[in-house]
Order: sequence, then structure tokens, then C-alpha cells
Amino acid sequence: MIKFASLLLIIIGLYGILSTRNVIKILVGINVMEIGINVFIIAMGFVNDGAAPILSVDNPVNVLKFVDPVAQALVLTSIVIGLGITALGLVFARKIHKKYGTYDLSETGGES
Amino acid sequence: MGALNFLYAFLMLLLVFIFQTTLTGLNRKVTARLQKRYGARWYQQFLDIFKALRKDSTSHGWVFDFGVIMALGGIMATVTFIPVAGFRAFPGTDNVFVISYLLAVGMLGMAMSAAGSGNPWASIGVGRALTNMLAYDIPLMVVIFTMIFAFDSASVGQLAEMQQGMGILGWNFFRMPLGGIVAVIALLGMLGKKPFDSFIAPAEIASGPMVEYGGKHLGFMFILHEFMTFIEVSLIINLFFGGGATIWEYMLKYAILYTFTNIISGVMPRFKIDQAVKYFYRVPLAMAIIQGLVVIFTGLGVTIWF
Amino acid sequence: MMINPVLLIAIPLGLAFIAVVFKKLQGWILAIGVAANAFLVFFVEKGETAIGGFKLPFAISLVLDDFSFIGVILVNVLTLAAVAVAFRKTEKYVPVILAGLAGLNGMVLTGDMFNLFVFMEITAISAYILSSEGRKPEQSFNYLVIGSIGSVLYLLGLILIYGQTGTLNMSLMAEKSALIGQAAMVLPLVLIFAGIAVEAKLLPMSGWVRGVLGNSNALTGVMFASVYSSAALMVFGRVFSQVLIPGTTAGVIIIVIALLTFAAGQVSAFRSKSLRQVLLYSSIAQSGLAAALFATGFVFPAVLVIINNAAGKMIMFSTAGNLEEKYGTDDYVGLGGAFVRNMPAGVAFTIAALSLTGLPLVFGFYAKLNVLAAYLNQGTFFVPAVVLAGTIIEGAYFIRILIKLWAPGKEGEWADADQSVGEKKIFNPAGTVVVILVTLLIILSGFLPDSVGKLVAPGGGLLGDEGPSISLTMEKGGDQ
Amino acid sequence: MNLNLVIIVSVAFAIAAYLVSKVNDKAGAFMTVAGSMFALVTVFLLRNSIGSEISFLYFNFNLTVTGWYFSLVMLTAYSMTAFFNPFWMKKLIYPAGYNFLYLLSMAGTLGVFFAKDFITLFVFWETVVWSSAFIIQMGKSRQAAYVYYVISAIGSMATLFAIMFAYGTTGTFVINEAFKGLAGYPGRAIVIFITFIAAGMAKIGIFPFHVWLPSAHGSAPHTFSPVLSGGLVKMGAFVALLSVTAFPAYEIFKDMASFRGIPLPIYFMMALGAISIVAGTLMAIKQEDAKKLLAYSSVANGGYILIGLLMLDQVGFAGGMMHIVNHAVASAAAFLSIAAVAYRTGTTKMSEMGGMIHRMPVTYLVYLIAIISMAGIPPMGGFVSKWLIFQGLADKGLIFLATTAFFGSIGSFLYVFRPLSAVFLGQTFTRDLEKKEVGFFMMFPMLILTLLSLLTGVFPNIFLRVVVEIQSAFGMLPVTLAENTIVTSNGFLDAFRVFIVFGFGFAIAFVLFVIRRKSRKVELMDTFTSAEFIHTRELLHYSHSFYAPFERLYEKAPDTMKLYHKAAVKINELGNMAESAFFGIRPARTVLLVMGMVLIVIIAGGVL
Repeated sequence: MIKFASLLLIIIGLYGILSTRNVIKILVGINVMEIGINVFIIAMGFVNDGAAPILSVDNPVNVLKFVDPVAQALVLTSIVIGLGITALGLVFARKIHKKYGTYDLSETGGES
Repeated sequence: MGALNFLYAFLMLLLVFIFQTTLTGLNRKVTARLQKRYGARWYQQFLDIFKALRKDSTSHGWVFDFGVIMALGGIMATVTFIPVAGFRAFPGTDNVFVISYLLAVGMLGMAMSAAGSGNPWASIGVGRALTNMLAYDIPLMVVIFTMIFAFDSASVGQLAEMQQGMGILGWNFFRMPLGGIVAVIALLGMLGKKPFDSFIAPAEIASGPMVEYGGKHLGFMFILHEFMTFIEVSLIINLFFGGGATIWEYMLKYAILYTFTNIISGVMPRFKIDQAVKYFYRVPLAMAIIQGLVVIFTGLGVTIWF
Repeated sequence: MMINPVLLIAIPLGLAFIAVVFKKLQGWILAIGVAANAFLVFFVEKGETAIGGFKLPFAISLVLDDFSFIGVILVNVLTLAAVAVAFRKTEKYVPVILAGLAGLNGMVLTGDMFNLFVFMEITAISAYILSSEGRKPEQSFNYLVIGSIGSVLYLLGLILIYGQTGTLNMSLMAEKSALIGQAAMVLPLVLIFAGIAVEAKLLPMSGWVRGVLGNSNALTGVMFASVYSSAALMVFGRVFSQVLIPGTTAGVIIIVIALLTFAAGQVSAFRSKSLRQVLLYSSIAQSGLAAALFATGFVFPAVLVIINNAAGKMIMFSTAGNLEEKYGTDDYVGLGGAFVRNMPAGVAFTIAALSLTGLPLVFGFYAKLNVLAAYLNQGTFFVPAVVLAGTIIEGAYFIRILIKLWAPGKEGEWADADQSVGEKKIFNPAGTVVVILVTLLIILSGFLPDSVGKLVAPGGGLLGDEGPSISLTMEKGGDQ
Repeated sequence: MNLNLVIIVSVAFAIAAYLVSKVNDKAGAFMTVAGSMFALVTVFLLRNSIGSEISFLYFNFNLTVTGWYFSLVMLTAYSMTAFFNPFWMKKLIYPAGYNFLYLLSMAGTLGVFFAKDFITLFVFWETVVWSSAFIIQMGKSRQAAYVYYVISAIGSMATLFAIMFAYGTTGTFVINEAFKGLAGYPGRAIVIFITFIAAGMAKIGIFPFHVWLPSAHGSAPHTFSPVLSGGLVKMGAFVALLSVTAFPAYEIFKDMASFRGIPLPIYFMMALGAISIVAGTLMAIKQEDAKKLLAYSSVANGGYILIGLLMLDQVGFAGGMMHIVNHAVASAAAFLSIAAVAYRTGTTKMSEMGGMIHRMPVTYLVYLIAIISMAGIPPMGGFVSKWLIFQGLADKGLIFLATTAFFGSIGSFLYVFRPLSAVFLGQTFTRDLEKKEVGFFMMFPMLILTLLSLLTGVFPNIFLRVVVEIQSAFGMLPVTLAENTIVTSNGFLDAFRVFIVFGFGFAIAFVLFVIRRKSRKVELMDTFTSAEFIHTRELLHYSHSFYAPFERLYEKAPDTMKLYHKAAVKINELGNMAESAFFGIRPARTVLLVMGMVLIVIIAGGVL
């Protein structure tokens, strides 16, 4: 279920990018999309009633019940990268605003 | 190729000149009668030529002279290649392509000389003459091509001999009737007879290639014209009318054909030069190609077929 | 002495941080870093190196085989060349270039699919920043958006495959994915394709190229067109010819898209009037060709195409960038006779154009020959026909530029040096030397193509098995 | 001296010429004379080592008599034209580059003719193409070099396709083996034949590739046009030759439908040759620029060569081979004489000159002999080759080809006469009254070429003996030669005798002329003008649209160049479309494209 919800998020994000020409809103769209994909990754690694993938006294042998740790590691990295991208995007947004005085790409006159 | 050949050639030139010039004179009379005139005497043409040769002349630079010499030289060389009733001054040189292209040397010389005169009218005439040539030569060449294919020979003499001994129906004119008609039409073009005489413009001296000629140059041109007529008519006689078994037969056929062209010419109006091209490429060329296809694909015409 | 491949990533990354701190020494740091990398790359140990303390295949690994070896050589040497040609323009971007170099090396070397994603993102971020040199923030922003979409798609596709194979290690994934049904692989493959396509400039994701490369200078143009795109194409090759070999459906889709990229690039270049635009479209076309080759499994010719493109575009983009800077335009109609007083630059540009078109006596011919041979030996003649038609168009637009730049003069009059646009030198001395060196390499390898071939595919290594390659000298005397 | 060395030394000469030209361009130009003469002599001496094989780098050479024959023709054009180079250095934008490329392209042609495998052939071929394209751009038109290159590229890429396709089929590049195995693949064989011959067609200038000739020959530097027309065009003939010999077209297509014994694919090519004859002739007739006119005449003559070679029989083939020499010599001489005139007058437009005969008589004679040969009039070489081709056509009954051949032949009288009358005859323009004949250094090559024209016409057997060798090498029945006579099944030709008789006629006429009273020299302006007084020489010169009535008949004929323009426009439109569809700068569009792609994948995945 969560998988589909996350896919929905991705699609919402894409729609956001598609439907607006506002720089900030596009960035928000990207972020929504990234959250979607992150959730999707987590969902892929999710195991019902799973335990943390640590060999412990509580769970010494049942490897099948472990939640996939790789997925979580991936998401961590992905979030960091997403952060970097968003930051950079905001810088560009600022530059656009500085140069054209607007955040709306349809008002910049379409440089080439 | 000994000295004797050259002697023969020289004699041939002489005889051809006398024969053709006489014929031209006679034909002047024929034309005159057609036009209800009395006409000049039969030897008037000789008088004209010799008078011209005797007169003073002017020259427009060396190419003007050189062209005349080259023209007459080339044409005379061509004459000696023409087989007449089995006689050849230089055996083995009567290839039809050699003849028709050597003829071009003479024409080139003439054109060069005329253009070298510096008179634009002459250049215009040359331009017309060459255009006219482009018109009549293609159909004729296609017919000749067909004939070479059919008889496996490009020798004018051999082609003539192959038609002999089978009566009148052995003539290529009857074996390949379409081609024969094309050839006669082309002959009119070659000779510059009406309706294809716009390049010589005999009626308007001032606008033809001859405009600057006088004196011996003009005389040369007259001689040249007689020789050229001989080559052209002979070609058709040899190729389409069986040449001649004897010299007399040859001369008779020749005289008839030549007179025939003059009679046609006497009653025809004139084509403009572009009309001539259009005409030749429409009717005779189509006829020639049809004739060629018939011969090549059916063999009809290689043997006597009617 | 062989060194650990990690150094190729660690050195530039470390220097990048140092450069942030020591602003005054940036120039030196950059020079040292780039030069060191270009030098060390020849001494890197081959094989698979695990990093992070885990065992293979669980650890993140770096793989230096024949394939990635070519990749790192291209990346490091060309970066050095790019920096050398346009050293003065690197000022503000020293950390970025170094970090980007680290990312590029990582991309090419990594043996882990997720690690690849990380390196790709590092590279991409440095690319976004470099692109802002063009002073067109909107273009940079577009680039960023497309890149982000691509990375999300890549991640999505990767996770789908991960879900089926349970591994991220490339060689393991290659084994396991071969067992999965083709139908299940189509969607993830296409998603991954879309992700890599951004940097590789392949079709649906190439919207950014015009805005970014069209406004590039001698530095960024070379970086984008030869360095980044070579690395991206090598990655493309790694993924699609060695890890996730596409089945029929996915293969056809990818090849069609790649060829469409090729064709679209060529015709767009034909219509372009601006020098850089022509070049960027030509780059797109070459990428399409290389991608099509990779997707068909013809690794060797594809690598030749990449090398050819990288070397040629290095020269051409640096020339174009400098021309734009010197004359304020890169519309080639307005640059008539720019080569008249710039012999070395002109000759280099000409040779590069000949090589890109695939004309003989230069390296490109060998590449083109191998491309054609690969397909025609297989019995496909549709693709070679497309390639050759593209070559005609390519030749047409290059010769048009060359003629314009070499021979100024009005139509109907003799070419006249006085009609040329100016006498400004295109390259500084260092740039001239670098460009001439690259040109000489192109010419030399054109005369000794088989040596290059052996270098690219030494001893029947990874590349030797993949796809047929034709040797020119082997034909000697017809002893077959 | 072996072939490797010849090529290497030629390239060395090229580099030396470049370096020397940097110091003194005239000296560099003399290097081109030295280099090309060197190559000519050494290749001539290679006669004895025919049959040997040499390799160099990845190039493999094979000395065949065919290659020897072709390369001599080519080197004649190169070396003779080289004599003009020193006088044109000032006009060139890159004298050094010109000299370098001149010799480089020459070395390239050698490689083409002696290539043993297709890679070698193609490498040298393309080298020639691009090096000559860079020379052409130095001339009067940039567009010309562009068109030249693109048309050549279309041809050579097609050929490359054929080569690689054959390689994929038979697994070898060796010229004599690569195509042999194609008999089992008739479908492929047709594709390969047509694509292979394309480069040759493009180079000869066969319709529809002929568009590059007028612009390139017409606008190239005057010193390169003779090479282009006399030499490089013959490279195309070489490929056409390969397409019927190395590619045993007659064997491979022998079961196909045929017309008069010519398999249809070959007949189709010959028909293109015929179209070129007609198109070239018609276009040549209406040109106003002497060089363009000669260029179109090259198109027409290329048609003859192609038809002759493709007949691959005893007579017609010999005619084609012979015509290669004749046209090379004649057209080089004609272009050189026009170049000589342009050297003095600075123009090649026919309406801007006149009466140059009085200023440059030797040049005039050179041009005269050249056009006599070109028009195929005895006693020059062109006649012999055209005669052989006509015989071949008549033998086979190829009536349509013959019709066009006749048209081209007679039509050539029309067009070759135009420069003769417009440039050399008629009134001398006031501007040109003080012009002088060119110096001996420029006259020398023209005279050599003139003598060659005469030699081929009077003693054609010298050349035909080599052709016999070539024919035997290809396993054909060679043309029959007696001492001075060429014998065919339709009759024979004794060129020497024709020459002698012509001399006889000329002598009689000359004597007649001399014995008559000497004529009075008058000024050129002293002509009959219907009592008008005209004092402007330029007005009394008839040269513009000389055949106006005839030209009017086909003034609406379609222009092939328009086809190419249209193609270019179409590609441009496609480019615009691709750019706006795929490379738009709005990311939203990219997203849409991706989504479309994914959708297609899902659907395709479902279907497949």
C-alpha cells in the first residue's frame, strides 16, 4: 500500500514540475518527488513485523524477519543528495530573481 | 597508300568539282523554271567561281585566311574518302563516322573563319548553322547507326555494295522506309535547302556567315560548297540508294536526288532555326528511333521484306 | 609501483576541500591535482578493490578493468587538457572542478550501482555549478530540474531491480538479472536509461544541452562535451552492455531512442547557425551513436566513438568558446576567415572535424569503420545506412563551417585574407600547445589505428570478446 | 624506386613545398612542378615492376597496368598544370596551403589507383576529396567547395557502405576478392553494385551528381580546374571500372533481365551516363562563363567514359579507356588555355573578352586543338575514342544510348565553338589591345598537351596497346590492333592515314590559296555594317547567348541543383522540428517525453 502511495507522491511531484513555471514551486515539486522515491525505497525494504537488522538476544536467528538495512542506508544518502540539490536549486532561484526580478520562468523572456 | 592514290584523289577532286558545279548550274535553271523565270546559263556557276577567284579580296587577319584553307582542306580530304561506284581513292578509309566527322573539320574551319571576320552577322550565321547541324544530324546518325547494326559494317562502300544486285527493292530506302525518309529530310537540312536554309540566308547576304567574304575567299567558299554538296548527297546515295554499280548509274541517281532536293526547296517556305530543331526532334527523330527499334528487335529490314 | 584506484577519487576530493580553505593557492592546487591525477591514472592497479571494510560483494567496490581504464584515462587526461587550455577561467571553480573530477572517476570506476548514483549526483552538482558560468541561471536551473528528474527515475529503476536481485554489486547483479524474465526488466531498464541519459545527452533528457552548452566557454564546453559526456557514456556502456544487458524489447526501445538521438542531433546541427550549437548537437548525435552501439553490445566500436568524440570536441569546443569570447559571436557566418591568422587553431579544428566526420587519415575513420563493420558483419544494414546518412549531413555542416572560417571572401571573388573578421589569436600559447598535442594524437592514431585498437582492447580483454572489431593490418596480402 | 617511395616522396615534396612557400611562395610553387614531374617520371618507370605488391602501414598496394595507365593520365594533368602554379600564387589566400594540398591530393590519387584493398582505396580517395575541397574554396566560390564536398560525400559514403557490406558478406577487403562471392546473394549484389559505383558516379559527374562540376570546376582556382577536370574526374572512372571488373557485374547479374545483353542494373547506370551526356551538352551550350562551359562538357564526356567502360566489351571498353586519356589531355589543355587568357585579362566570362587570337595566337591554337579533340573531330584523339564507343554501341544495338551519344557529339560542336568565337575570335576589346601572349613557362605545358592530343589522334595504337594489356588482364577479348589500324567487327580505322589525307587536302587548299592574288589586310573594325557607323569594338562582338533560339527551347528545363536545395531545406525543417521537439529548453517538455516513453514501454511490454 505504501508503495503505491509513494508512487503517487512521485507522480504528484512530476505534476508539480509540469504544471508550474514558478522556480520555487518546481523545487517543491522536485522535493515531493524525492520524498516519494525515498518512501518507495523504504517500502521496498520493509518487512511486516520485521525487526531491526541487528543480531541480538531477542532475535538471534530469524534472518527473514529483518528489515533490509541497505534500503535505509540508501535513503539516508539519497536525502543528503536531495538536500544538496535543493540548496543549489535555491541558489539558482535566487540568481534568477536577481537577474530578472521574478521567480516565474514565463516572465524571464526565455533566454537561450 | 602510294603516290598513285594521291593522283587518283586529285583527279577525283577535279572531276567532282566539274560534275557538281555543272549540276548546280543546271539546278539553278530548274529552280528558275519552277519560279517561272528563264534562269542563268548552265555554266554560270563556273563563271561565278572563277570570277570570284580573280577578284581582289580583303582579309581580316590570319585566322580568316587559315579558316578558309582549313575548311577547304578538310572538305577536300573528305571528298577523297567518298566511295563512288566501287571506286575509292584511298581504300579502307570510307568509314561512315570518319566521313561525317571529317566533314566537321571543314565546317569548323568555315565557322572559325567567319567568326574571325569580326562581323557579328557572320557569328550569328555560324550559330544558326551549328544549331541546324544539331537538328538534322541526330536523326540521320540514328538511322546510320541502325544500318551499321543491321549489316555489321560501317564502311560506306560496303554498305552500298550490299544493296546492289537485288533490284530497286534492295535499296535501304525501301528496306528501311522510315529511315530512308528521315535521311532525305536530313539531306535537305544538310544542304541548307528550304525549309532548312535559314543559316545560310542566301536571300539576305548581310546576315549570314558569308557576309565578309569576297574575292578569292568567296571563290573558295563556293568551291567548298560544291564539294560539301557532293559529300552529303553521295552519303545518302551510297547508304540508301544502293550507290551505283557503274559510274553512270551513280551519276544518274545523284543527279535525280539532287534535283529532287532543289525542287522541294523551290516550293517550300522557311523554318526559323528553332522551328527546324523542333521539327527534326519531333518527326524525323521519332521515325528514326522507331525504325531502329524495328530493325534491332525484329530484324525486319536486314533482309528484303517486300 | 601500482597504486590504489581510490586515490584517483581521494586526491581530487581532498584537494577540493583544501582549495576551499586556501583560496590563494587555488590555481596551484588545481594544477597539481589535475596533473597528478592525469599522471597517476597510468599506474593504477587493475582489478576489483573493496573499500569500506566489507568483503565483496557486500562492500562498495571500485573496478578497474580494461573498460574503466579507458574511462579514467579519458576523464583525467581530458580534464587536464581542458584546464590547461582555459586555465584562467578556472579561478572561481577550482573546488568544483576537483570535486567533479572525483565524481567522474568514481562514476567510471565504481562497481556498485548505488554508488554509481552517488557519484553521478556529485558529478551532476559540480556540473550544475559549472553551468552557471554561462550567466544564464534559468538554463542552469532547467539543467538541475532535468537532472533531478533523471536521478529520481534512476533510483526508481535501480530499486525495482534491487527488489528482484537483492544486490547492488554490478557483477552480482549482472549474474542475477540474467535469470529474471525479460518482461520484468523492461520498465526498470528504461528508468535507469532515463537516469543515465541526462549526462549522456540522450534524447528525452537532452533538453538541457542547448541552454548549457550553447552558452559554454572554452572551459565548460570542453568539460561538458568531452569529459562529462565521455564518462557518462562509459557508464552507459558499463550498465547496458555489462550489467543489465537489455533483452529484445528493452534493447529495441533503447536502440531506437539512441538512433533517434543520433538523427535528431545531426539534423538539428545542420540547421544551426551558431558554432557552439552545431557542436553541441553533433555531440548529442555522437552520444546517440555510442549508446546505440553499447545497447547492441558492440563495446569496442562504441569506445572508439567515445574517444574520437572526446578528443575532437575538446579541440572544437575550446576553439568555439574562445572565438565567442574574442569576437563576441559564435555565429559562424559572422566569423568568416577567423582561421586565416590562426593556422594552428585552424588546422587543429579542421583535423578534429575530419576525425568526427570519420574521414580517413585521422582516427575517426577507424572508429567509423569499426562501427560499420560491427553492424554489417551482423547482417544489419539499416543502422549503417542511418549512420552513413548522418555522416553525410555531418560532413556537410562541418565543411560549411570550415570553409567559412578558412576562406573569407565574397561569392564570385577569390578568397581574400583582407575580408576576414579579424586577426585575434584564438588560443594562448599553452592552449595552442595542448590543442596541437591532441591534434597530433588524432593524426598519429589515424596512421597507426591498430595500435590504438590494441590499447583499447588489449589482449582480448573485456572488450576483445564484445562485438567484432576489424583490424586494418590483418588484411595484409589478403591472407584470409 | 618502388611505389611506396613515390607516394612518400610526393608527400615529402608536399611538406617541403609548404615550408618553402612560407618563405617564398613562388619557390614553393616550383616545388609542385618538381614534385609532380618527379612522380610522373618515376611512375612511368614503374612500368617494369607491374605486378609487384607493396605494403606500408595498413595500406596495401598492387601495381597493375590499369593503375599505371590511370596514374599516368592523372600525373600528366597534375604535372602540366603545375607549371601554371607559380604565376597564380598572388591570387591565392593560402599559397603554402595550396601547394601542399596540390601535391597531397596528387599523392592521394596514386594511392587510389594502386590500391590493393578497399580500405586503402577509400582512405586515399577521401584524402583526395577533402584536400581538393580545401583547394576549391580558395577560388571564386565558397558554395562550390561545399557542394563539391557534399556530393562527393554522398558518393563516397555509399561506396563505403558497399565496401563494408561486401566485407560483411564475403569477409575480405581485397579488391579482387571482395566481390567475387556475391553471386550467391543477388539481392545484396544489386545494393552493393549501385552503392559501390556511386562514388565513381559522383566523381565523374554523372547525373544526378553532376551539379558539383560546373560550380567547382568553374570557380576553383584557375590552376586547379584543369586538374579537377582532366585528372580527378578520372578517379571516378576508375571506380566505375572496378564496378564491372573487380565487381564482376556481368557475371553476377547474368541471370537478370537484360536489354540487348546488358543486365538491367548496368544498363541503368549507362542510362544515367546517357542522361549526363544530354544534360551536360544542353547546359554547356547555354553557359556564359568559359570555365563553367568546359565543366559541363566534362559532364557530357564523363557520360561517354561511363558508357564505354560499362560495356566491358572488346571495342566500347577500349573506347572508354581511350577517352579517359583524350578527355584528360584535351580538357586540361582547354582549361589551361582559358587560364592563360584569364591570366592576361582577369576574367573567364565570355562576354567580357574577344579577339584574343590577335594577342595570344599560341594559346588560341592550343585551345583549338583541344576542342577539336574534345568534339571528336579527326585527326585528334577524341575522334578515335568516340569512334570506338560508337562502334561498340552499334555492335550491341544500344539505340537509345547511341542517340544520346550522337546528340552529345554534335552538341559538343556547338559548345566548344562558343569560347572559340567569343574569347578568341571576333573583335578585340579595347581594354585588351595591348595584352601579350603568356610566357614560355606557361606555354610549355599547353604545347605538350597539344602534342599529346595530336599523338593520340594520329597514333592511337601507342595508347591502345596499353588498353589491350588492360583488357587481357581483365580477361576480356582485347581490341584488335594492326600496325596503325584499329580493327573492329564493323570496319577499321587507320588514324594515321586519315591524318595524311587531311594533310593532303590541306596542302592543296593551301597551294590554291597562295597562288591566288594576295589579299589586302584590313582592320577588324572594317566590316560590313549595313552603312551604320560603329566605333565601339565591344558592340561589334557577338558573344552573349550565342545560341539564343536554341536555348529558348529548353529554358524551362528543371534544374537538378534545386533537388539538392530542396533536400537541404527539408533537412533544415527536420532540424527545426527536432530542435523544438526534443531540445526545447523547458524541462516540462522533457518530463512529458519521459512519461510518453514510459507509457510506450508499458504498452510495448504488454504487447511483446
